[in-house]
Amino acid sequence: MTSPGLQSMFHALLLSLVAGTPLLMAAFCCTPLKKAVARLLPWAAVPALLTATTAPIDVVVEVPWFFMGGRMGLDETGRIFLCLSAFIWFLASFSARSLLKNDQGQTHFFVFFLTAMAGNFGLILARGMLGYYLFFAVMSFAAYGLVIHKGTDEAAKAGRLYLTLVMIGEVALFTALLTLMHSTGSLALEDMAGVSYHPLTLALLFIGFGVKIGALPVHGWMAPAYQAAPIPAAAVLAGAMINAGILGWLRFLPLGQTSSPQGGMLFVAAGALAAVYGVVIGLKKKQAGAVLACSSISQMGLITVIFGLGLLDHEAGLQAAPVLILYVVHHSLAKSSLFFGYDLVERQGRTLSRLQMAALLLPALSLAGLPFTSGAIAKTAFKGLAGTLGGPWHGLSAFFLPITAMGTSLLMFHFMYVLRHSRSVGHSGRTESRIIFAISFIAAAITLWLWPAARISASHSLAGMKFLQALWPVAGGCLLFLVWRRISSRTTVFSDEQKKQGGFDTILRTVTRFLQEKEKQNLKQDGLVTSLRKLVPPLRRSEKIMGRWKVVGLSYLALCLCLLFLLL
Amino acid sequence: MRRTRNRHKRLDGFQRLFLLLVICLTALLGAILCTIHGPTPGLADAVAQFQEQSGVESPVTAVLLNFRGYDTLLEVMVLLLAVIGAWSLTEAPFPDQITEISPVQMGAVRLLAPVMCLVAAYLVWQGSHLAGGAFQGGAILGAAGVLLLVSELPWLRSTPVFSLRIGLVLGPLVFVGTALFCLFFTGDLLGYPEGTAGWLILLIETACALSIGLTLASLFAGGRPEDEVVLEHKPVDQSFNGERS
Amino acid sequence: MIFLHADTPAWMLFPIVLPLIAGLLCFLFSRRTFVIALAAVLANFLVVCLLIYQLLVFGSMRCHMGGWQPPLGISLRTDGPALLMLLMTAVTGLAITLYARGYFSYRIFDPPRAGRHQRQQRFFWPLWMLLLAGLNGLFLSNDIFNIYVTLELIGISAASLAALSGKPASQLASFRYLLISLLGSLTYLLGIVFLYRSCGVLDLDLLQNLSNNGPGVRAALALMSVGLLLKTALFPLHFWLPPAHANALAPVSAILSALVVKGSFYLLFRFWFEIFPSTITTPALNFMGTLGAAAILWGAIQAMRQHRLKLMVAYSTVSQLGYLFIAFPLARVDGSAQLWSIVIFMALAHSCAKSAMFMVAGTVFLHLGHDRIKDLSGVRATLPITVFAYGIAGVSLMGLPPSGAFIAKWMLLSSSLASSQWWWALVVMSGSLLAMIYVFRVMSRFFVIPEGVSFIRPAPFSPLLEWPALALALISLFLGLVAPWPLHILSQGSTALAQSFPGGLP
Amino acid sequence: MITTLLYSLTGLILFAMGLFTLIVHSHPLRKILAVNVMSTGVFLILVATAYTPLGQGEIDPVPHAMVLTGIVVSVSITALALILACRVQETSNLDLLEKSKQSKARKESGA
Amino acid sequence: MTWGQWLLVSILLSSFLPGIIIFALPEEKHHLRTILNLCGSTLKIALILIMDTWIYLGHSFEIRMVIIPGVELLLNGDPLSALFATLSSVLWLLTTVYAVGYLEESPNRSHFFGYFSLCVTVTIGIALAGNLVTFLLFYEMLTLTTYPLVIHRGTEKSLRAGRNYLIYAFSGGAVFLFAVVWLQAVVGPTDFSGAGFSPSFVDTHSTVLVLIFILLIIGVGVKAALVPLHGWLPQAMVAPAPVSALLHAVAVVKAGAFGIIRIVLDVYGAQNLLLLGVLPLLAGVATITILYGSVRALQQDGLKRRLAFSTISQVSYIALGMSLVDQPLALIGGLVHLVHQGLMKITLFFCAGNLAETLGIHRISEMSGVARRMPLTMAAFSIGAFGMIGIPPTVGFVSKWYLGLGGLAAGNWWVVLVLAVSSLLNACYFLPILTKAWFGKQQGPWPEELYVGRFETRLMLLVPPLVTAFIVMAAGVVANAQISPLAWVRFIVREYGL
Repeated sequence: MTSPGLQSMFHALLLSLVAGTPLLMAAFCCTPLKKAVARLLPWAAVPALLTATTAPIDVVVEVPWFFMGGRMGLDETGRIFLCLSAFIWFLASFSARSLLKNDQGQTHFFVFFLTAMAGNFGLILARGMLGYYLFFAVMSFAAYGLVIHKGTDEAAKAGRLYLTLVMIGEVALFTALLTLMHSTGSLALEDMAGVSYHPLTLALLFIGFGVKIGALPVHGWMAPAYQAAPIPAAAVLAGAMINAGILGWLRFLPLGQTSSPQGGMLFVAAGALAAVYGVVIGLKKKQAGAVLACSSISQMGLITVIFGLGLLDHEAGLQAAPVLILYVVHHSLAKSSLFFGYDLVERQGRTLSRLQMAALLLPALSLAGLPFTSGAIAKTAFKGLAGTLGGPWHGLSAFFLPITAMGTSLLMFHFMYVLRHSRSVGHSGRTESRIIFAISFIAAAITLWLWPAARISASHSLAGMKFLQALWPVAGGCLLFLVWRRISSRTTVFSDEQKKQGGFDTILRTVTRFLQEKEKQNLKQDGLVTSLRKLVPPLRRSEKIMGRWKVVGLSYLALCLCLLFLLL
Repeated sequence: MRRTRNRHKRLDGFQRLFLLLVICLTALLGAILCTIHGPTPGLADAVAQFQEQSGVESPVTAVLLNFRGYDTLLEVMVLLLAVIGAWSLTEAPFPDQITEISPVQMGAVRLLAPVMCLVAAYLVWQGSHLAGGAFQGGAILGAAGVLLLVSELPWLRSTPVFSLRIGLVLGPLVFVGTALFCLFFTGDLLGYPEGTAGWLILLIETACALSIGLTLASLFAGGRPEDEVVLEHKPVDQSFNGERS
Repeated sequence: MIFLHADTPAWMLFPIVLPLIAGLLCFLFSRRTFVIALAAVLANFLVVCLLIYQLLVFGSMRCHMGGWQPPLGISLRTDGPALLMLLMTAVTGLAITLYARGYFSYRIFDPPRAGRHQRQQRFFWPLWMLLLAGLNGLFLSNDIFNIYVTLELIGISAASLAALSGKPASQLASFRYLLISLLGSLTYLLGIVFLYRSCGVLDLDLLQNLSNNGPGVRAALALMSVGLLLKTALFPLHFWLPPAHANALAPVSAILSALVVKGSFYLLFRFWFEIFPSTITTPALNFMGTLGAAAILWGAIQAMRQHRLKLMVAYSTVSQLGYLFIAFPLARVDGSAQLWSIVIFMALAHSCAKSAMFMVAGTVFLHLGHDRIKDLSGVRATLPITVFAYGIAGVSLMGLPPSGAFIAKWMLLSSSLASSQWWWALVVMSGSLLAMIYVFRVMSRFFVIPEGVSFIRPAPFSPLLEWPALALALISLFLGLVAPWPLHILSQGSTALAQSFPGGLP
Repeated sequence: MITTLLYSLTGLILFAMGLFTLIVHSHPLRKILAVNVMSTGVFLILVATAYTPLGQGEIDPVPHAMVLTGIVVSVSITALALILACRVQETSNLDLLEKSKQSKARKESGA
Repeated sequence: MTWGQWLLVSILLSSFLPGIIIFALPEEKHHLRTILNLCGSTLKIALILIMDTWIYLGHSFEIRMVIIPGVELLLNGDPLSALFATLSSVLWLLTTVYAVGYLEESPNRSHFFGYFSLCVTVTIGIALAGNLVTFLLFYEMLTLTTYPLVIHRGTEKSLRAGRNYLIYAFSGGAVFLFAVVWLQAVVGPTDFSGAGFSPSFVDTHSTVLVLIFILLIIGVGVKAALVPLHGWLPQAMVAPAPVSALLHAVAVVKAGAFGIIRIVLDVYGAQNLLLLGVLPLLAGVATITILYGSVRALQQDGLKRRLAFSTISQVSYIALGMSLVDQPLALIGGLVHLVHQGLMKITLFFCAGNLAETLGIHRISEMSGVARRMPLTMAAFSIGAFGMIGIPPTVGFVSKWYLGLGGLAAGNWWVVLVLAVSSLLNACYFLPILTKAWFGKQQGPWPEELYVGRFETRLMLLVPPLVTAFIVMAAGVVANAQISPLAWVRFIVREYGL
């Protein structure tokens, strides 16, 4: 009889360890044990990896006392996300450890790093609304420490922007959760199924999680933040934390169980716009991190489109969900691999060797859907989805996807170009960096091919026509890039993007400064008291007059007469 | 001088207003006074009824010292208070040198003072059946004292302060003492035991007359005797004496 | 031979006779005056306690002077209000006596002015004892002319006391005070004439029973009221009070503010609501209320702008007296019982608080040599008990709970709101607020830490200078908590009152 | 009856005169005198009250006693007030009392 | 007297007696004073916990003392008073420890601690007050006992602040008194019964009752710093940090908020208020205050001033919750915020005090990089600030969550909007402080480095904020547990039958 209890206890322990380990380690950073923590950093992600691979699915552990009713558990989606995130965090930890070996603010960084990690793992395991929100917030705010770590002006500015948008996202999310809770009356994520969403709730959810993935109106933080953060941090931002946004959508708007045509349209429109916009602004960036960020915006736009399609109706939802996950896995691995490559460049202190260049090109073009890459598989799946929806959505696959693929390849070539021309100083830990890059490269290259769920799409992507269809946008992108380079070598494109970046930020500061000026003026005035002071001399005079005998006599007489009259 | 006087006669606006109000008030009160008629019984009958038991024949004295003796007790206190107040305020003005007194004045004083004392005694005695009594007698005594003071006769001044104080306090003290004595015997303050009323009243009247005379004279002197306040600590400077300047 | 038993009415003579004799003795002997006075005050206190016991057990009593029944004789009587006033006088008087001892002995050791201070002490005691006798006589008296005599007794001794400090300003003020008090007495006497003409009796009980409300009685009431108002210093006639109270010696100020003005007010109130209730009219009540309201505001505003502590406290008296009059217009609704409790409570609380405050002012004056409000800094460190007493007395003046004044204000407010005369309530509230301002204007100065002085050791002060003030302040503060007792006393012995508390008090 | 009234009204008028002087004139001595006049007025009315035509021509002694008491009181206060006025005049110039031209002029004329 | 009444009395005496003794103690005996203080506060917590237990078990405590008909002193231990009393006593202990550290070597300490103890006695009195009269009594005494603390520094500036504080507080008190008397004249005794007066009065006296309600809210709103009655609070910042902590978290502002709760729940009762239709008014005032306070906070450079305006804004959450009194969820949010706001704000003020006392930092512009010098303090500060913004898992989130749910349940979308906007504004004025402190670079030497030692500051200054910060975090994390503020508030709401 005790065995189920024991089992569930063990289960709960395991699940708690996933987020608990990094959190505990973060706590230990504040103690003299910080050296040990620094050494053990990569192992923080190991429980998560273990859990993701071994823990049973769909067992929900209730922790009623925890934060208004905690629930945690692992489902299929969660397992994939956890696996993916843990892997990327694991790699990034190694990278960070070696990168920051001699850094002054090492401990600082690790605290935030570990906390963000805990948040990221925790939210994947969360099975309650508030739990998700809690870990999401923890992750978001901890990531601020990563963004700002370098301490440069750019980092500060990026951090401010990031924080502002995170805050907006948090508030939007908070509001959305309130409305959800109000309409469902339950905190469990399972109960989201079949809810009819208020459009406002949808919009709030879009914004709330959209901040994390750089959805269009709230994307501004991504480029500066990716650029400003140390590269391992950027890698997890782009590879792991970004997925929290997608997972959020999946959790709160479970595909296949809910539908909202209007919402779907909103998501599709915003995603499509972002997919193009990301490329356009990406081409203006001259820093590798920023370019990758814009690529993320663009790629996430595509994922948003997939999600939007899934929201259109239940059928579509059921089909879209696997595609979405496929795409997410593909993007994360590819993007992190790119970042680790970028890291390698930075650390080598010189340009890449050909081999390295080629290796880096693979994940880059994988994003554009180059045949034989995971990108091709993902894109095929996407097209398949669009195809099944039929009608107007068919045009999407025929027209829109190639265009974005072309754009992405253009952007990726631009990335390679920027990477080649970037000046780097060189850091320690080249060997580690190489190994990490290699691992990530391999992961990006083969995961989808080995993944059972992607098998159909994988085989489809190898079909002849598909092959060609996937190839021409890449080629087109390459051509376009060459043409564009020609033109832009004469006219400097990198003009005044700095100013625009801080636009929102500037407004905020101006308003604050204006308010503070007013406050200073307020403080100077002390009107009431001075005006009351003026009353004193007349009062004194009148009291003196009151004391004169004749006034006394008059009042005496008046009093006599009055009382006489009144009493008679 | 004439002009100023004229100016004084003219009333300014305030005074006119004031005059008007005063006239109004007087008229009003007068009118009310006129309306109060009808039987105003007063207490004449009551007094007459108990005259027998009061121990004196004069109704006024009966009221003063028997029926409303308590009032009189307090009134004596008021007089004493006036002296204490006067003494607390200032020292009696003391001329620097004794001026010569004309022999006529001296002679008159020598003649008048004993006579006045005699008259006072008579008035006190007479108080029991006719108009008169302690106050009248005291007033005469006081006048005698004033006469002596004006004549700069030294005896009043050279009287030891303590005996002067005894003289001042004697009347009130006897009055209070008698009252308490009566309280002890009859249970009423100033409730004279049967048959003793006349004598006790006379005792009170005599003592009071003495004190009242002394009081009036002291008030006339305008302040305390020089050595009234005995310094326990000698002042460093003369601000005590300089107070009057 | 008569022995005094617990139920003998003659006990009520002692509060008058004892101080009287003490006053005579104090005048007669120049040494040990304090001992005499203290003995008298203590005995007075004990007798008053006994009288209260008597009242509670045997009810209201009459004591006929010389055994002559009214209308011929004078009678004294004890009832709830009178005994409470007596108690107030006894308690405050005891504290003031002790304080005065400390005050004079401190001053006498001040060599340059020792002579003056010795004189002040020499005459303070007899004057104070006679004043006490007069006050007790006033509260107990049941004869309208006898009241006149006691008023004079009080007036003369008070004026003499006010002039005692010897400063020109105080003498001037005292002169004015004397004249005003004389004018008041004469007006009162004129009223008596009218009354005697109309009714032919002087005893209050008889007058009450006659319930004559002819024009003569009305005029008499008006005249007597004006006379008493002059002595009470109600608003337009208040001008003499601040200088007289502020320039007197501190114990004297305490006596004048705490006790003397209460005497005439007590009479006024008694005449209006007990003796001649059939003559009073609503407009007249409202008129009195209006004057009271004006006094509250005017006094408080003037107090706010004063530069000297004692003047501030004196103006505060002007303001506080207004509260007593605001109760008048509420008589229409509540009857006199509620009214009595309001004014008696207010008077009790005020007299304790105000005498405490004047004592504080005196102590501060002795300590610093001045009482300019803006230079009072640092006193907190040197005279902590005094400052504490000031604060508590201030609380009571402001009518904050649980002070007795709060209970009074509460009753005022509830009466005025229950009778929908909310404007009186507004005045009361604003009066409290203004009181807050003037009380704390000084308080904050006490708290200022003077430049460059980090810590000052308390001055070696006589405890008699500090503790009586604190004791009185505490009494005024906790009066509210023991409110049932005074109310119980108040409800005894007066028929009008007994009717208004049909079930008795819990 | 008429006599009583006559006396009474006279007393009232005396009272009024005294009152007027007390308020209008500022010299302390005048004030003291004015108060004395006032009290005389009151006593006059009181004495007039003692005459009771209905009481078989008897004179009510109580008002007499009252007047007597009143007189004594008035004497005491007058004395005290005079001494006080002297003190005030000694210690401070009369200006303190009231700063009206009248009083100055009066002082001059008095001197 | 029963043991329960003795318990109530001894709860009051456990701080009153130490206070009185401290007044009498000579200035130099600081050890004895500290021991007295700590013993008193520990004892008080113990007693209050005993009371809490019994209340939870359904026991009720009451002392009644009739002064005059209509004026009764009534001490009453019900769940709501237990909530406030527990909060105050726990925070008092911490504040005492903090104050001992803060005022080391400064003059007039016996005075300070004397009033300090009295102040807490009075606060507990407010908590235990069983009717409006008793509440008024302690409410006015609170002003008196805090005033010496506000002007404790004795400077001109503090005097001015004290004067304004008094004027505001006593005006409020006067209005309150007026309203209480009036209310009693209309509906009779005003015991905190849990249901309010009989609804029949609503039919007969509706206008008057509305007016009285407004007056009552004005009366307590002064202390609760509702706009436009908030003017005193930012000025009172001149007081020493423990006093600010006391004003903002333990006593004064809380007393005002608690008064609002009492008036709404116990004096009027939800049902009557709905009938009278005055709740939107309260909601409007609360909303304006929340937003206004936040905007003004944004304007401040002085750290404590910013915190003060933040208090103004935060305390109105309680009023907001009360304005939705018919919604149990909103009620929970409002009530629990009473505790939560106290915890968060006291943490912030402790930290601000530490900065001022250790490094002489008074302005936000001076805070650049201060977290490297004082990491623990700033960590505590950050937790407090996150709580204010409402970031999970701090307690601030819990309050906002329930408030928002209550608002939605009442069909009031704007409540959520207000919460959202206020959260954003809170973030706007707190996050820059945090980023500056943690990630900014130290610019030049600290204004006035007063303490250099083994820890970042004196231990007695360091421990209290850490403890409160821990509670801020922990009370949020275990919000759903058996013992947490939230649980107790749910118990209260159950008791009120909602």
